[in-house]
Amino acid sequence: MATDPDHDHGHDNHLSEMVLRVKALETLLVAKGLVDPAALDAMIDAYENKIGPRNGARVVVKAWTDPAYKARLMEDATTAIAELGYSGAQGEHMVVVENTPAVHNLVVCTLCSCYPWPVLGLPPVWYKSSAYRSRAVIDPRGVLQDFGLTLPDDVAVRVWDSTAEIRYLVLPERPPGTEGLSVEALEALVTRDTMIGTARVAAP
Amino acid sequence: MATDPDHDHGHDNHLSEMVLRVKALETLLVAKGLVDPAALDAMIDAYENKIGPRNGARVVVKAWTDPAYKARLMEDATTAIAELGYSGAQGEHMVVVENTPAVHNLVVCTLCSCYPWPVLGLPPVWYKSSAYRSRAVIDPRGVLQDFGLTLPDDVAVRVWDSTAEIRYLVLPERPPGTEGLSVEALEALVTRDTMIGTARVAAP
Amino acid sequence: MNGVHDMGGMHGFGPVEPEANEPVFHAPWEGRVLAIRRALGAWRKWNIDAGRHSIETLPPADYLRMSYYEKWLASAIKLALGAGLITERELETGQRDPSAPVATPPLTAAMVMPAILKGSPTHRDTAAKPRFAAGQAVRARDINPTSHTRLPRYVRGRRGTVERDHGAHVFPDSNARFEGENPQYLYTVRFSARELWGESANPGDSVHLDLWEGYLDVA
Amino acid sequence: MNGVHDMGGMHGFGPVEPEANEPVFHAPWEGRVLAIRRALGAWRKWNIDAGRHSIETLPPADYLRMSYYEKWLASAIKLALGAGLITERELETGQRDPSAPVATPPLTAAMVMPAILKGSPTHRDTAAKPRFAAGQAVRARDINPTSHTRLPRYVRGRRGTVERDHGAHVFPDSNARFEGENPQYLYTVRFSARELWGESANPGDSVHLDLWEGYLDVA
Repeated sequence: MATDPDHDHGHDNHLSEMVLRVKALETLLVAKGLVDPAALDAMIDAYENKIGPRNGARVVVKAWTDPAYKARLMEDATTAIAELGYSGAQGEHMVVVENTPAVHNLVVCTLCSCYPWPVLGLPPVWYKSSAYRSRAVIDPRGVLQDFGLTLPDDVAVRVWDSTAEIRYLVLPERPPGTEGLSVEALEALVTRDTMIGTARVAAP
Repeated sequence: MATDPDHDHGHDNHLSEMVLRVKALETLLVAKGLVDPAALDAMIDAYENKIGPRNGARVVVKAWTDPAYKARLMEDATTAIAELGYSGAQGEHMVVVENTPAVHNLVVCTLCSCYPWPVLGLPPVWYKSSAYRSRAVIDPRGVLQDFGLTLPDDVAVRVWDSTAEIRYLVLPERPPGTEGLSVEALEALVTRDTMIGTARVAAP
Repeated sequence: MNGVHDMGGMHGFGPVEPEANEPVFHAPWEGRVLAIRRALGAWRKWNIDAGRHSIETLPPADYLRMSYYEKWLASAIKLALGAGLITERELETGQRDPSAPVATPPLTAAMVMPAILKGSPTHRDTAAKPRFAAGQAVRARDINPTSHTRLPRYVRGRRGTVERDHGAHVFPDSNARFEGENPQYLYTVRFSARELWGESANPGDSVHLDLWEGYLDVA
Repeated sequence: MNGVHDMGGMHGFGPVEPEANEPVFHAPWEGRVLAIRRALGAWRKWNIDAGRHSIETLPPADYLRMSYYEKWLASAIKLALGAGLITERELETGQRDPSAPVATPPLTAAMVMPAILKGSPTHRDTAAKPRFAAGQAVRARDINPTSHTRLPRYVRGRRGTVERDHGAHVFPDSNARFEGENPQYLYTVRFSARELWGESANPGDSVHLDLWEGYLDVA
């Protein structure tokens, strides 16, 4: 009874209402010639099908497997990532931060939900949640435990709060026992969360 | 459309729901012998009819008209206020702060809504509002302007944030031209807001 | 805890809106909630600090949305459930569990005014000597407890001056957790508005808080 | 502004709850909202900083209650109304004001991927010299602007070390108010967790923020 008792049984109504409100707005904007519905379709297609964490995984695996690329990536991530065809909106200025046995990096945006879209796509709900945004800077180790990751005290945690237009990608550690794997097999190991810093890459 | 569109037309339903929820809880608590409904009536009667800002006004006017009382009040407000019969819950430890031509005092509780109940009764909605609690400490002069009171820069504003169990009563300035007034007429000038610090006592 | 209740210094809540001729209660249920919560308090199953903490730990969006007495209702229910005065099942059904004994209310109508006039003073005698004295420069500590505290975020790390020693008072941080009253000296500390808010504040203005000794360091 | 959006360091929001196999959108309307807000942005009536500020200035209880895309919808409407792209009357009726001309959308389907890949870089060339250099100790300023800022409260007044100079970037505080890009040097500044949160923080941990020159003083 502490929370609004209407919340649960009102949820479906609320969702149908959002559908109606968005539809009404889109209809108005199209009637006024302000937006092109085909452009909306193309935008949705881009983020549903073209831009997502597989892009970031390619960057990571190339850095793991190509020392010259890794050097370029650490020196100027924006340019090195663009070599692979990823660039633009919400990734105009990229920085890659590297995990090592002594350092673990974690990316957050406390003020809104800034996130490196060209390499990771749109952020997951938890990344945009008040819980993550509030706690990542004051209790990063507690947040990592919510993901099942307990770090020893002597591993330094570096939290990157994306307060400007610099976007951060974590370069996770390559796990042992992956020497013989193909690029494709390596890329499959690199999940979205390993590039935000809420997970480590698991050995295959 | 920025706020919940259900809010307005749901308001009456929401109120009737609160009536039902409170009634249901009271019924349960009475059935369990946890509360005595007559005690609830007496509590409500106390704060509706016995304890309110007329108490504080008596303190203020006595301080204006009786220098010895004022001295006791400024030295030990809890005891001096108890002389008039006001004491107890949410006023166990009282401090009086005096407005002068050079100093204006303003009382707030940023963490909840602490307020000197024995002398002022229950706090008004605005005192408990997020707007007041948030702004009184960072922008007291702006808050005073919301009440129509503009203070010159050379009047120092002292804000009292009631973070412990000390409760604050503002002793407002006695306005000029009130020398011949009766105690009753003086008390009528002393509004609740003048004892919180969001108003000055107006001349009659 | 650094909760949404700790709102000193926040922007965005709009103007303060005084209401002309405001009634004590805007609806009878508000008075019932006030009275119920205080009458339940007479069972002494919790203290004022635990009561405040029960409100602070409401979901933040609810905290901001609910009215004062809605929060009191939610808190009364949380506290009564937590203390075992009522059960979830009783709350759902509205019916007393027939296997539970019927109690006798500790607060009767005749006791209400005496109880109000007596209150619950928090001053405690102590043999300890105060660490600070009026006029002394202090700095509010940089602590971020996850449980109840009465040290607002906006003064942490800030330098102020002790104005007054109130003697020892019940320490809310431990009392809220039912870990004892742990009385500590309580001081009124003056912070200049510029120390708190920077150069744009009026140089003569100040904010005064009552802070326990454990919240303070020598500046 | 010291808004509820500035939530770094707050408690009370519960655990982080990852979702297995999370879809890009949880319902088709979310994708429409994303696309609508960005397609309206192609009119260049506002900039990213004004867009963020339109979300920050939602009523705080709504901000905490609404989902991300609900906030985006509310913000798209606020921005479109504020820029005069649509009127309150049109929004209420859902009908185009017949006296208004029908426009031509600036963003077509063919332009979407090129626009995404191009983005909107905020780096600007400047003849100015940077005030700070890597390795230098700085202190975040004690400012409390009531309008948009990207200096979170939790670092204000705190001492850090410049790690990296990113050159000059558009300054959000002025850009959000449509008062010009006013490019300033942007630096990554490292703050030790203990400097921010006190002695209970892990001594090796740190928080790194990208802060404009105007947010910083020499320590």
